[in-house]
Order: sequence, then C-alpha cells, then structure tokens
Amino acid sequence: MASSLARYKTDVWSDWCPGCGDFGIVAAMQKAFAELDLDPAQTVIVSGIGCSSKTPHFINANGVHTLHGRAIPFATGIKLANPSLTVIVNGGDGDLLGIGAGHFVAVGRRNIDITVILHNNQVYGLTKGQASPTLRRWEQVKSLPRPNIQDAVNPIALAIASGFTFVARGYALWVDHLKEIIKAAIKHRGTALVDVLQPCVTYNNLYTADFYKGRLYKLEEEPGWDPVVHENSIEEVEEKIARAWDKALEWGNRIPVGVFYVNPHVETFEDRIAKLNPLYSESPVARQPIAGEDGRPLVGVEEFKKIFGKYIVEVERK
Amino acid sequence: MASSLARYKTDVWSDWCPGCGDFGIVAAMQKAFAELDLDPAQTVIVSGIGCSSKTPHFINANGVHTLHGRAIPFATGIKLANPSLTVIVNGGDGDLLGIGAGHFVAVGRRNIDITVILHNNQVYGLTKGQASPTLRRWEQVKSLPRPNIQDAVNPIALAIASGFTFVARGYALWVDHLKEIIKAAIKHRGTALVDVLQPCVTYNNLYTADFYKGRLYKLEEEPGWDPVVHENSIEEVEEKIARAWDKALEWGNRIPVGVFYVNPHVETFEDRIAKLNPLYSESPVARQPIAGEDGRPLVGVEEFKKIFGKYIVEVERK
Amino acid sequence: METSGQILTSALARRGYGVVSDREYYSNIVGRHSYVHMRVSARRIPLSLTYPVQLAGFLDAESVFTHVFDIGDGGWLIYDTGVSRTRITRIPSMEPQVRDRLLSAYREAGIGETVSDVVSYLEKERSVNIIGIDFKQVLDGLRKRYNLTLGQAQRFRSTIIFAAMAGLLGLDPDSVDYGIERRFAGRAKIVEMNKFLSSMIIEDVRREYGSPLKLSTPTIDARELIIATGNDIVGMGKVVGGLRFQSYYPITPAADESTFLEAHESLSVDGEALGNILVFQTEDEIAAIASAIGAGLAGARSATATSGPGFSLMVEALGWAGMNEAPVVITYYQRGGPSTGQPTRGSQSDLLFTLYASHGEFPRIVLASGDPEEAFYDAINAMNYAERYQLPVIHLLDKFLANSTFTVPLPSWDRIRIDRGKTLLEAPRGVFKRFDKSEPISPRPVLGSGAITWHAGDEHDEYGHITEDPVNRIEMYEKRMKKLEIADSEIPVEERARLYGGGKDFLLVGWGFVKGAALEALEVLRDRGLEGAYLHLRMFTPFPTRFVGEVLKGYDAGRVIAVEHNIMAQAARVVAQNTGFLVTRYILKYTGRPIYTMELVDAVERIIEGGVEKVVLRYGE
Amino acid sequence: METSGQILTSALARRGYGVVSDREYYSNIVGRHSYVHMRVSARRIPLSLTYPVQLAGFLDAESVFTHVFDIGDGGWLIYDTGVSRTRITRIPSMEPQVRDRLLSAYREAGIGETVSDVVSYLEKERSVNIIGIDFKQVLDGLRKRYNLTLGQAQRFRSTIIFAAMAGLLGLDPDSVDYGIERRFAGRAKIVEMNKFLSSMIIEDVRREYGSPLKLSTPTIDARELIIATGNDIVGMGKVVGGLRFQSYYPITPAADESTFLEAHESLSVDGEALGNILVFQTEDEIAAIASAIGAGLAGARSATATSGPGFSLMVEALGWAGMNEAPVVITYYQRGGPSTGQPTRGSQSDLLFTLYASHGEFPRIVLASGDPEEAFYDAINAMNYAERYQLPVIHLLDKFLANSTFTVPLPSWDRIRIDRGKTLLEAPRGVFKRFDKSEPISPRPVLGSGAITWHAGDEHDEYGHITEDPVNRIEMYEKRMKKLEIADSEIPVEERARLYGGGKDFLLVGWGFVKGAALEALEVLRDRGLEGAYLHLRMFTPFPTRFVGEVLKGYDAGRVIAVEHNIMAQAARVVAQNTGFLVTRYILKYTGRPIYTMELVDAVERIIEGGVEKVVLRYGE
Ligand SMILES: Cc1ncc(C[n+]2csc(CCOP(=O)(O)OP(=O)(O)O)c2C)c(N)n1
Ligand SMILES: Cc1ncc(C[n+]2csc(CCOP(=O)(O)OP(=O)(O)O)c2C)c(N)n1
Ligand code: SF4
Ligand code: SF4
Ligand SMILES: [Mg+2]
Ligand SMILES: [Mg+2]
Repeated sequence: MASSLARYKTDVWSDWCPGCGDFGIVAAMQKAFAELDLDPAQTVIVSGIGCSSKTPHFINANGVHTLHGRAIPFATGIKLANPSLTVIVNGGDGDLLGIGAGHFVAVGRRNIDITVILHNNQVYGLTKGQASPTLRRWEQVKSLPRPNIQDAVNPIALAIASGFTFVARGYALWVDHLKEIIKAAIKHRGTALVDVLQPCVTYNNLYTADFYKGRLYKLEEEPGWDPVVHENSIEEVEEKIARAWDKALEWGNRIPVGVFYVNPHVETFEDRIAKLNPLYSESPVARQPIAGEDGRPLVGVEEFKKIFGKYIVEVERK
Repeated sequence: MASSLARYKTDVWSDWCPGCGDFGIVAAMQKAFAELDLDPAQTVIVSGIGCSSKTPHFINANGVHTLHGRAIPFATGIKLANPSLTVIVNGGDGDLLGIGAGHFVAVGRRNIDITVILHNNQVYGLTKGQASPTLRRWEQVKSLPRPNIQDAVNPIALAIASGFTFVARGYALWVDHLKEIIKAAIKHRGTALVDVLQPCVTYNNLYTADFYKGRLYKLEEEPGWDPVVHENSIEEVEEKIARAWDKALEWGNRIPVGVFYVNPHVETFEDRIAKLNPLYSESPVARQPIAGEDGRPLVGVEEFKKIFGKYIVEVERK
Repeated sequence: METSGQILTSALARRGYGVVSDREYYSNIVGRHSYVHMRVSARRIPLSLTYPVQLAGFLDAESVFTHVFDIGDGGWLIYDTGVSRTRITRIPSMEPQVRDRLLSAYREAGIGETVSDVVSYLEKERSVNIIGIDFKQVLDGLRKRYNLTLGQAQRFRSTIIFAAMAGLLGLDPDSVDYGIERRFAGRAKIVEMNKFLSSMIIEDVRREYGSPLKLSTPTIDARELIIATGNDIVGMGKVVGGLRFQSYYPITPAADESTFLEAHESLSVDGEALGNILVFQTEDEIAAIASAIGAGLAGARSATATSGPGFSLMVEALGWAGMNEAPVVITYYQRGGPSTGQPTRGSQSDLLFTLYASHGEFPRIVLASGDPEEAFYDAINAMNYAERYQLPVIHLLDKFLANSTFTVPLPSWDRIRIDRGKTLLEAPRGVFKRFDKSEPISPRPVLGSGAITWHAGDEHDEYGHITEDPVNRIEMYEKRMKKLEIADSEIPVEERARLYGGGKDFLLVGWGFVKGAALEALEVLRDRGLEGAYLHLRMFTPFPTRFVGEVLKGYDAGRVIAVEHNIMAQAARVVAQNTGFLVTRYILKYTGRPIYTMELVDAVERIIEGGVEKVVLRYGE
Repeated sequence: METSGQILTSALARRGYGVVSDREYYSNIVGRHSYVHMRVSARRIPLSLTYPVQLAGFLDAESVFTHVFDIGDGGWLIYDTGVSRTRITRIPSMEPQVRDRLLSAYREAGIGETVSDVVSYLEKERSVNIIGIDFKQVLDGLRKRYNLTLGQAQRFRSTIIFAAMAGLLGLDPDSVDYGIERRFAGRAKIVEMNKFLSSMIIEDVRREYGSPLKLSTPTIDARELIIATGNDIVGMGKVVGGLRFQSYYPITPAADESTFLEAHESLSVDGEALGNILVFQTEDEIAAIASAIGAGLAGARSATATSGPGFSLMVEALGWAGMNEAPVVITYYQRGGPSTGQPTRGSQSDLLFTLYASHGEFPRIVLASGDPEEAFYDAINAMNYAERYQLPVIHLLDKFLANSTFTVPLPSWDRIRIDRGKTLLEAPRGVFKRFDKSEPISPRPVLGSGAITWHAGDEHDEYGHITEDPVNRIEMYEKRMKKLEIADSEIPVEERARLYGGGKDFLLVGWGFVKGAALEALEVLRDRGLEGAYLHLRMFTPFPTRFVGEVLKGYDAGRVIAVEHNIMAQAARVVAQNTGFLVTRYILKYTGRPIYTMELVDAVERIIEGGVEKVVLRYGE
C-alpha cells in the first residue's frame, strides 16, 4: 500500500551544498515513508541543530527542529505522550554523539520505539568543518588548523553498549539500500539506530564518495550473516553482540553497511509503562480529557477526596 | 617507599550512614596512596555531587568537589593545565553514568591520564534512593513507589566502547583487593575506570553485602585470565575486548571483580598535545610565566608584531 | 522527629487545630542534626514560625546542646536522661563551628559541657520545667512486653516524645490514637505498640504534671483539613489542573513532588482510572525540560519540577519553548545557592535569574506562591497560563513552603477552571500555519491532531520554517512579546500583587514564604503602636506595575522595607526596574533558615524607630 | 565576496585609509545570499556603517535584486552582464518572503523582473553609473592564457569586482598587488593570475571611466594598521594578556576566535616558543566552562568563548566559579536569539541574562566592548579582573563587532599590565585556608603549588569543607559579595562608562557596537542643529551608578533615548534598577542587522523633534 513520493515533499528549498549526502538521506526517508504509507500528520521528525538537522523542513510530515544535541529527549516526550505517533530523530554526529551522547546512552536504556538517523559526516558541518566525534585520531580534514587528537567514537558499538535493539548502517548515496534499512528501523519496535555515512562535500575531503567507492560492502551479502536474535537466550544475545561488535570495528579497506544487530525481544518503554498503568495503552496521556465542557476539572471535589483521602483529616471536635 | 596512612586522613567527620560502602572506598584509596607514596599536594581528587562525591573531604590531598555529573570535565581542565598532577575522579553511578554519561564517553575518546572511581550503589543515595542508571529493569529498591522501568547501563561495556584503556571492577568491602586495583589504575597511563560495587545500606536493600557474599569472584583467579593487550595488533585488541565484554555481561550468581581490560599502547591525550606542541611536555601551561616582574606582558610590542605579522600592514603612503 | 511531628499534627488537626511545622535538616542521609519546629493555633491556620518555643522535646544530646537557647523562660523540656552525661565535645556529627560557637555561648552563660549542665541551667536560670525520661527503661519495658530486639525498640524513641508532648498539651488519647493509625496505616502491630506506649506515657505525664500547656478550644471553621507539605499541595494542584506528563530528575527539595505524583499516577476513583499521569525520571534536567516540552507539543499538559542546579541546566530549552510558543510549566523550588549551596535549606535567591534566564528575548510568566493556598491555585493557574498564552511558566516556591507541613482547608472548586486557550486536539488535515501572525496568539494544533506543523528554534515563518527575512523577524518577535501585554491585561491584578493592611507607618514588600511572617508581624507591631502594611508580590512578569507604583506612592522611601530571603533584595530590584522606585531599607535573611516573626518585628522597629537602614536576620540553627 | 573585501581592505590600509566592513550571511554553508558592506575613510578609523552606498559590486543576480535600493543616486554599480536576463522569480535561494516583498517594491517603483530591468531602473531613475562586465568573456580570456578549467576560472569572479572597484577608487596597482599578495601568500600561481587579471581590469575601468570615486589623501596618523575582525582582536588581546588555556565548543559567531588561537597555540617568536596556549575542543559547552575553571584552579589563565546557546549551558558552572572564587573568563559573542534564533546575525539581547545567570547570588563582572580598541583592552582586563577579584568575568561582544573587519592602529603597551592578584603559583606545603575570611579576597594557591586546598560548590568553611553553620554562611556570603564593592572602588569609572559630547538636546544611552553609529550620529545631528551626547556603558556590574546617575540628572526624561539591539531596552533596565531613572524613549533594532548611522540620525530627529516615543529600526537585508 505505497503512496506517492510527492506526498512527502515540501516546497522549502534545501540550502545544503550541492552534492551533499544529506540529499540522499532525505530521498531515502521519503521513499521509505511512501512505501510504508506513513500518514504525514501522524509522523513526527525531530532534529537537533546542524546541516543535517534541517531535514524536517524538507519532508512533509510534522517537523520539530530542536536544540543542538537534544533531539532525543524532545522526541522522547512526544512519543511517550502519544505512542501512536511514528517518531524519527535526525541528527548529526556532533549532535548525537558529541553534545548529545548522554541522551544517546539514556534512550538505549529505555528502548523507546523511535528511530534515530545519524548523519555521520565526521565533521561539524554547519559551524564550518571542525572535527566531529566520528573523525579518527590524527586525521585532518581541510578546515582543521592541526590534526585531530581525539579518538573517534564508534556509533555501532556505543549503540549496542547502550541497549539499542536495532543497529544498522547505511550509505547516503545508496538511496534504495538506505531506504530499506530505514523501513526496517521504523518497523522495528524499540530504539533503532541508522548510522548513515554521509559525504560532506564542503568540509570532509577524506571521507568522500570516492573514498567509499569500492570499500563499502553489504552485510546481508556476507554468507551466513544473521544479525537477529531469534531465541533471546543470553548466549544468543552475547553471540550476536560479539559478531556485531567485530563488524563495528571494521574500517579501512572494507567497510560494512547493513543491519548489525536486532533484538526484537526487549520490551519497549511504552510497554513497560503500560504494565504498571494499563490505561496508558488504551489512551495516550496527550489525548485524555482533563476537563468537562464547562471547563471544570475532571477531578472535582469528590474525586479529590477519594484520590487524596489519606491526606485528609475529618475534624471531630470533642 | 610507602608512607603512613595517617598522612592521607583529614579530621573531617564522615557523615555517611554507618556501614556505607563508601568508607571502604576511602580506606582503599588512602592505602593505595600510601603504598604509592603520593604527594598529597600534587594529588587532586575531583568529585561530582552525591554521597560518594563527598569523598575528597575525607582524604588529605587537594579536593575539588564540583557539580553533579561534571567531575570529569573539571578534572580534564586540571590535568591538561598541569599534567604533572595525579588526578582522580570520584563519583556516583547517577553522577557519572546518568547526568554525566556524555562526559564519560568523551573522556574515553581522549585517554587522558586520570583515574575514575565509580561508586556503584544502584541508587541515587543523596536524594533519597531513586533508581540510578545501574539498577536493572523491574528491580524495586525500597524508596521506589513502583519497580524501575529503565534498563541498567553496563559501566564496563560502556567504558570499553568509549575507549577507556584500563577497565576494572572492585568491591567496596574488599578493601585490600580494591586498593590493588586502584594502584594499578593510577599507575596506568591513560583513562582508567574502577567500577566499585558499593553497598548503600540505607536505600539499596537488593544489592547488599549479603547479596554479594558468595557471588563475587576474582578474575585474576580464573585460569588463563589475561586482560592486557600485549602486542597491540587489531586482532589482539578485538579479542581482549570480546573477552572483557563477555565478563561484563555476567551478573547474578557469579559476579566478576578484578581487571577486565588494559591497553597500555594508546597514546594519552597529553602525549598527543605534546606531539603538536613540544613545549607542552616541558612546561605545563599552568606554570608558564606570562609577565615580567613589573607586570608587563611577556608578549610585548615586538613579540606581538612577530606573532601576528600577517595581520599587520605597514602603511606606505604614495 | 518527623514521625512525632506527623502524629501530633494529625492528632491536632483531628481536633480542629491549625498547625505548621518546618523541617530543618542537613544535606545528609543519617547522622546529622535535624529538627521539626512547630506552631499550633486554635484560632487560625498558622503560616509562620517564631521563637522561643514553649515546649521542646529532644531525642538526643546534640539537640539539647543545639537548642538550649531556643526555649522560652518558663517553658517545658522533655529529654532522655540516658544522655545526661554526654559532653558537647563528644558529638562527632556536630560541626566544629557550631560547637565552638555554642561553647563560647555556654561559657558566657556559665553552662558546663554536659547535657545535665544544660538542663540544670535551663531549670535554674530560665525556669524551664524539665521532664527527664529514662528512654532506655521505658523501651526495655516495651521490649519485654512485645519481645523486641534492641534495634526494633529504638524506633519507638519518638513515641515517647510525641506522647509526652500530647500529654502536656492536654490532647485526648483518641486523637493521639487517630494520629498513630494514620501514620502507620496497615501496620497493625506497630499501631498497637505505639498506642500502648503512648497511652502509658500520656497518663504518666498527666499524672505528674497535669496539662500545663492545654490548648484553648479551636475556633477554626473547617470540617476537613488537608495535612500536607507544600510539595504535596502543588502536586494536588497539578492533579486537579489536569497534568498529564511530569518529567523530573531527582533533586532536593523538588523531588518529593514528583514522588508524590508517582504515587498517584493512575488517578483511581473507586477502582476506576479517571486518567493517568506519566511521571518520567530522566537522565538529567535537560532531558526533563525537553521531554516536558515534547509532551506539551503532543498535547499533554506537562510540567517538570526542579531546584536551582536543575533549572540552571534547563535554561537553553526554556528559550526554545519561548521561541516556539510551546506551553510548559517549571515548578521551581528555591534552595540555598549559589551552586550546590545549601541543598536542604531555603532561600529566595533565584528570582532575577528566572526573569532573564536563557539568551535572547521571549515572553514568560513568573509567579511565586506565599502559602499553601496560593501554591495550590498557582499550580493550576500556571498550567492554564502556559496553554492560554503558549509560553513557558515558571512557578516559584521556596524550600520553606515546600518542606513545611500545613493543615489546609479544602480548596474551593468554584474558583477552578481549566483553560487550554487555543489548543486544538483535533485539527483539519494538512499543512497548518502554526505561527499564524494575524493574532499574537495563534491556534495551536498538537502533534497528531491531523494538522502538519513545523517548529524550529531558529527564527521562523508562519509555518515554522526557518527564515532570516528581517521583516518577518520583526513581526514574529513582536508577535511573541505581545502575548505578555495580553497576559498583563487579562490576568487580574489581585492575583499578582496584594496589599495587606493600610497603615502608613511602614510598608513591607515581600514575596513567597515571607508572607506568613509579614502578616503576623503587622499584627504584633500594631499592638506595639506601629500601623503598617504588607505588599505581597506574586507575579513578576507581567509585573503589576501600575498597582505597585500606586501603593508605593503612599510611602516615603524611608518607610518602605524589602523583606527577602536573599542578599540583593531581588524583588526590590524588580520593583525599581518597573516603577523607578528605589527601595532603601532592607530586612534580609540568608542563613537558609526561615524568617521568624519575632526577629522580623524587631527588625522593623529598628528600622522605623531606630533609623537603621538594613537588618540581616540570623536566628535559628 | 569576502575575498574582494579582504584584498580591497589590505590595499586601502597599505595607503593609510581606515576601513570597516560588515559581513552579512545566512546560517548556511553554500548557496544563500551573503554580502560585505564597507566604509572607507581618509580621515579616521571608521566604526560604523551607513546607507546608501556609493559603489556596489555584485557577483550574481540575487545580489542585484536584493540591493537595488541600497545604492545612492548618482552612485556606481558593477555587475555581470551574463545574468542580465535572469528573473527574480527564478532564484531558488531567495527566501519567498524576501522575493514577495521585493516584487511588490519593484511594482511600486515600476521595475520589471529581470536583472536588466533593475539595472535600467537604476540608470534612468536613480542616475546610477552602470559598469556592466561580461564575466564569462573576461574569464574565458584568463582560461586561455593560463589553461584553466571552467571551475578554476570561476574562482576569479571576485577579482573582477575588486579590481573594478579599485579602479574607480583610484587605487594604485601596487597597493592592489600588495592586497593580492597578502591574501594569497605562498600561492604564487594564484597571485600571478590575480595580478594579471586585476591590473587588466583596473586599466580598462580607468581608461573608460577615470577614477570618479578617487579618495582624498589619507590623514590618519598610523605607521602600521592591524587588519582583523573583532574575533581576531579579542584573540590578540588574550595572547598579550597571558591566556594559557582556552576551551571551546564550536558555535557561530564565537568559534573563529578559538580557531584564531589554535593557529597561534605555540607563541613562536623567531622560531622559539615564548609559551603555548592549550586550545581545547570539548564535547559541549558544559565541559568547556568546567575545564576552563579546572585549568584556572591549576593556575593557568583560562577562558572559554561562546555565544547564546553555549552560554545557556554554562550557567550552572558559572555559579560554581562564583561560589569557589575561581577565576574564569567567558568571552560571549551575542547573536540573534532566542534559542537558535538567527545564528549568524547580530544582537544585544543577552545582557540581563548574563547579569543574573545561574541560581543563587555571587559576584561577577560583566563588561561589554564597543569597538576593536575596547575589545582588545577588555580582553586583557577581563583576565586581570578574574584573577584579581577571583570571580567569573563575562566579556560581552556582539556579532557586529566580532565578524566585521577593521583597520586598527597598534595598541599602546603603556596601558597594559598583567595583574594576577593574590594568585600563588608556589605556596607553603600543607593544608591551606583557601577561603580565609579575614579579607574578602584571600590568597589563592593553585593546585600543585605545594598547598593542599579543598573546593566545594556547597557552602564551605575557610578550608573549603562543607558546612551548614548559619554564622559561617553569613560571613562567607558577605565575603564573596564584598568583592564586588572592592571592584567598584578600584576599577576606574572611565573604564566603565563614558560620556561623549555634552549637548543637552538629547542623550543617547547605548553599549557595544552601537557606539560607532552613535558617535557618528552625534556629528551629523550637530550639523543639523541638534547638540546631543552619548553615554556609552561598558561595565554593567559593578555598575557605575553614581556617574551614570549624575549624567542622567542633566536631562529631561523625554530627551534620554536608549539605543539598543534588542526589544526590551535591556541596558536601560539596568540603569533603572541602579539609579531609579526610567528611560522612556527608545531606538531599537532587532532584525539582526547593524544600526546604520542614517537611520539612527533620522530616529533621533523623530523623537526629539517629532514627539515620537519609540522607533524600531529596520534597514538592511
Ligand atoms: C548549544 C549549542 N552549541 C553549539 C551550537 C553550534 N552548532 C550549530 S551546528 C553545530 C554542529 C553541527 O555538527 P553536526 O551535529 O555533526 O551536524 P552537521 O552540520 O555536520 O550535519 C554546532 C556545534 C549550537 N547551535 N548550540
Ligand atoms: C544538576 C543537579 N541535579 C540534581 C542534583 C541533585 N542530586 C544530588 S546528589 C544526586 C544523585 C546522587 O546519586 P549518585 O550520583 O548515584 O551518588 P550517590 O549519592 O548514590 O553516591 C542528585 C540527583 C544536583 N545536585 N544537581
Ligand atoms: S557543509 Fe557539508 S554537511 Fe553541510 S550542507 Fe554542505 S556538504 Fe552538507
Ligand atoms: S544513603 Fe547510601 S550511599 Fe549514601 S551514605 Fe547512606 S549508605 Fe552510603
Ligand atoms: Mg556532522
Ligand atoms: Mg549512586
């Protein structure tokens, strides 16, 4: 039941540099949305700050362009208030893994059903090309006055260590392949990471389309590759994680893209809340009535006395 | 060349609850300092906020009791300004892995030569026993009105994923064992994590001394256990990480303590800076002169013209 | 001590007395000195505290040492004779400065170093009536009867105290039993033992001393009294006001509100859920405010609760809410600053910060509550304002109010309305101009309403898309700021500032918990021949400039006194900024302890009659 | 366009002219409209900008469309005839609002939709002299000669512009060559091609038009001129002032300062390092300020540089520095807010925020620079104050100053001193009373000095250990705040506020980059018969209350005008708070573009002569 691509386009001009990998990510998202027939009004794209975080303006769906590093907690509030929404986070590597690393770790601990799309270009694009947390030690992209002296963070490894239950990597210029990954990530129930290798044509003269050409290979084409935890035994989880981790460390002449790890057995945060509070799964807190027609509160004096009975003393004069 | 324990004691009364595991951690630190003969004036203990973060006041060495979650960046500034200082961070699990998780990840990327001692009591002690990031899902320690619905973060796994080059776990009540780990961590050149299982007698009724009794075992007593990367080949690193990770996931009937992973081959951040700026290793920026006796700046007009020559135009009237 | 206070408060409320009790404690879990300071009234709900006390009950030696000078001449003291020989120099938990100061005061007063020295000083020099009880002996009896371990019996130490107090106050045993049942509901054995022990003590005390402190017949007109702390009361207001999402990161003294809400997450009435509140513990305060804003965008009434250090971290997202006209309430419990400061002590030192927090300019509402009743309605109003004006609302409280326990009459539902303004839970399908410029307050479809909207922290156009066009910039900037003018014209002045009394001898200007002490001080001073007034400030933006300006015109500068829990006289600065009136007389307190009526009275006299310009208050340990 | 501006500036400076140029750009990397707006003077260093311009050079169609109304009657226009037929409706990068607004203005003025329509309007209706150059043809020539690809040749588009301009201005070719060499130092081939192309164009232009805009002989008395942006100049000040540690997290418009410092990390003079600066890119701004404070504790002069969103995150640690009497400098480049706002545009909307940022009360110094000279000395002073008074210092700048390029005479070393106050790099071994209360400013041994010290964000005793004792609380609180009084008595008033001019017809009150426009407006208005004055505010705490109060006494309220880049008139509020003087006349601009002299002049006239109360300025795209 696919819908038309046009449904997901806005008339806002994309002011990214011509050739930027971000165009490919938007295209893949739009195609994925169309194939999943997402309702734009029930879909929310939440972003941080950076070139990549301009994404929501170019897609016809609700867009919430937030603060540098804070897309995940904004998205968390939106999703928890109304779990029936499809919530997607777009952010840069600086955004999600630099200033936002704490939230990245925390969302993994919750397994909230959102998809995080990481625009991994190894630089801080919008502030003119400083080293981002995915640039490796001693590399020197062109705006740097001296080589980078921090080590790179490995998004795949960090996501797994943090508890993400779907962890994948795509390439911005392989739009159809990326689209499939995004679709799988959205369909997955739980926190999903899609790490997208995204050439920044203006500032990243190391990790260019040329660099990636010939180096990328698809995990799904590796014989016997199966990233999914099927039985959910501790042993299986450990084994799948170990294999994913091994692949995560690969870089250089051969760079894997595809799905690294999926564990569909972990309860989502929303399910956990519903376990404690059954009403939650029927009626999102964002949609519950709180007042009568006349504006009187739902909790009137009688309800108040019942809810807070143990705080109330009936005065008994003697 | 050990010195006396008394040298590391202050006369400040420890206002921890009687029986708190934090007493054991202080004792282990004092013993380690004595055996390493650390100079209290050249040692700095930096802490965040929490019960655990009161630690510096009870040890006779410089103490910097900072903000909740921010001990690592304060310590970073101190160490980078004067690398000749021995810098140790003490913090709680809430402090270092909740609000401070972003800095925890970032310090791993740098491998600054500091030691991080994590007081892991699975609760927010000082705010009265809420779930901390190391409490596991569905566990309910006694102050919680309902069971915990967040997953636990695994400090060992997160540290390895973040790039820490020395990762170990100790137990607060095994003071001598912990002391040895702390000594090794301090001697290690690079960022070291010592995850200390620390019973909170007031709020944690699950992970008590009783619970740990009989469950803990020492890694170093496992046949063939060798956490150290010797050759620094990618394969060896991967293998050591995989083994450490396996051990990190163990919890329940058998819980390992000891050293999980050590890689002495990664350059420290200080060394990287010195590579770019040789003066740095001779003379810490904190100790360089900046003015002459008379208060005149070291950079006078002549030096200024040389340093900033390319910004200066000599006016040539025609 | 908390247990004693709770049981006594229930017993007193049961009989129709008004009670307030302040809880003073260290930032520490076990082992440091803490105490409860109560005030009981038969005539009205007390809202302020004062010294000296007429009746003191101490569980340990440190308390005796610390509070020796707090007991009034001819008052009553209950203590454990088992600690009689303890020396002040042997209390490791006592801070060295406190010990040194007390020791020198003792020396001056000729008091020795042991508890019995202190007690005999009180008895002889201050005619205090002493009730020494051998706790060990009492508890041994209990142990035998109920077969308790030593540790179990120790928990009944506080029973001895509240029972003895109840005896002296002439409380009937039924009311005390009621208090015990309420406190230990569902724990039958504990209730039984407490009842047994307390009735025994009450009888002993009564037999020996009568009821020397018998309270007069209560005249407070209330059939029900809520017993709750300020934290609880704000939580109750939020529940009534329709809160559906509360995020928080633990912090003193705010966390108790969230714990309270967690316990009432499913709003169950007769076993059926009216709705539910999602209470969400986040990884830090940045996530707390960000998720609360997110929940608000999705249509849930949302709030977060915090204190100074937490609010400091929320500042960036506060501006995002302002820029995006997003409703969110921040319930802000002030504690002693700066930095970690005095985490468990009170202050009012964050007002100016909240008024200007975050870079750039945007409208916000800042209101502050002075007593539990205000706190309850303000909690509701804050959420109404946030949605009606589509902006962040900061609701200021102080630790004094938050952690004190009050007896409060039931609020009046007539005054309560839910106002969601132009919130649209359902909207026409399709792209929607969320920031329609045709009016300052635009219709606000929530995420999931059917509309498609964009939001951006960047300056944006009517659709929420980024634009740097200078003309749009001016229009959007002014649209947002204009909402403050609208709020100014709509929110009644009576809810923003109020003048109590009309005497011209002096005008106190204060806010927050100062209210209770100020109102009582007015009365005391009137009896002493000074007729004054109290200007209580409740909303700082939009500020009730005209009203305040008018009130101030009635007074010479030398008779207007700022009374605040800070050093800068922050509210007075807000007054100056808005009205140009420079306050030049100050009564300030910044020890972290509340302003007590008697020291306020004294300070006003020193200023008005003694020509002093500034008095820094310092009573209380 | 930046390249053109830089080369022209160098050429002009070489001949002794003063230049200022403002850079206006979108928060975008490639593709949006950006431009450089210059002012050249033979008489003095210009510090303000104005419209209309006399000479405009455009690289593309969007520029022509956007700036058609910015060119003065009878002025000069250089453009690429290759874009003549481009329509305004076909520029995707132009924001829809801008296009709509321009289109309606065009309609009103009777201008068509193509570039040639615009050009012919300028020529016919506004008697602008048009120099159309076929860029393609020129570049084709270059390509052939040097065997360049199309893409390579495109980089020389700006050469055509600056060369044509140089020709019209009558600049000699040597000076232009000098500019080229400076800009492309070390890239011989590029230098050669630029020289070739520019000399050709200069000659062509001169041949055809003469030098109609020939500048008069410069009279500025300087043998050397620094060409630098505000960011660079602050960096230079920090280097001279002894900075040893700078942390930062990238943000516009602050990051350029850190990049500048990174390029000068090793302070090499004749191949030998005088010292080195550690420039540290952190994971966020919280880590930036925390590490800077840490480095300061260890004894390094330390600072961090940021803008609004970054400062919002630094607020909590700012309070820690205040509480721990730790020196740290925050160089704060204001941009358009709130929230992400207008990241690449200017504003002055963060003043009140910096004054009260962080919970609780502690002393801080907030100073703001109005021109490059002030910025240089303030950068040094900020570090001196931080160490002398042991507190955080916030040095405010605005994007206007930061991103404009100036020609600046060499500073005078006579005025420069390094003052580290009571900093002890070496101290007696052993436990040290870091917070000795005997004086407000205690000796400060650094970590590693030999002393053993403690610090705590909690209220602490003289050793830095936590205490909640109320008496210590009062003493420590007052000790800290007292430092502000000391600073107030020590820092000369002339460095905190200054009155320019003495006319009584009006008084402008402003700060920051307003200074340049205000001073020029004074002159223009004097010529038009209005004698006024300008009160320039430079330090907001400790505020020069007495001086400012005295100045204001000399004026009726109706003649005092706040001139600021914000909507709340923030500095005027600070004035009210301190002096009680309520400003009631305003000239405000908040489009993100600088205040231009001509609009300021006009606004003052409307207020003083037209009886208007407030003027909102809006010139500039
Ligand atoms: C709190 C804060 N700090 C700094 C900035 C400045 N800033 C804007 S974008 C950006 C980094 C962008 O890098 P990244 O997240 O990798 O996104 P990219 O532009 O590369 O897509 C920064 C630091 C900001 N907006 N907010
Ligand atoms: C910004 C901020 N938020 C919240 C707090 C309140 N707070 C004090 S201690 C603490 C948590 C302590 O837990 P942990 O770090 O695990 O240390 P522990 O007390 O268990 O040793 C919190 C949240 C604070 N001081 N600062
Ligand atoms: S700077 Fe890089 S990431 Fe940003 S738009 Fe340009 S190419 Fe893309
Ligand atoms: S609350 Fe827990 S962690 Fe804190 S001092 Fe007590 S036992 Fe230790
Ligand atoms: Mg990036
Ligand atoms: Mg803990």
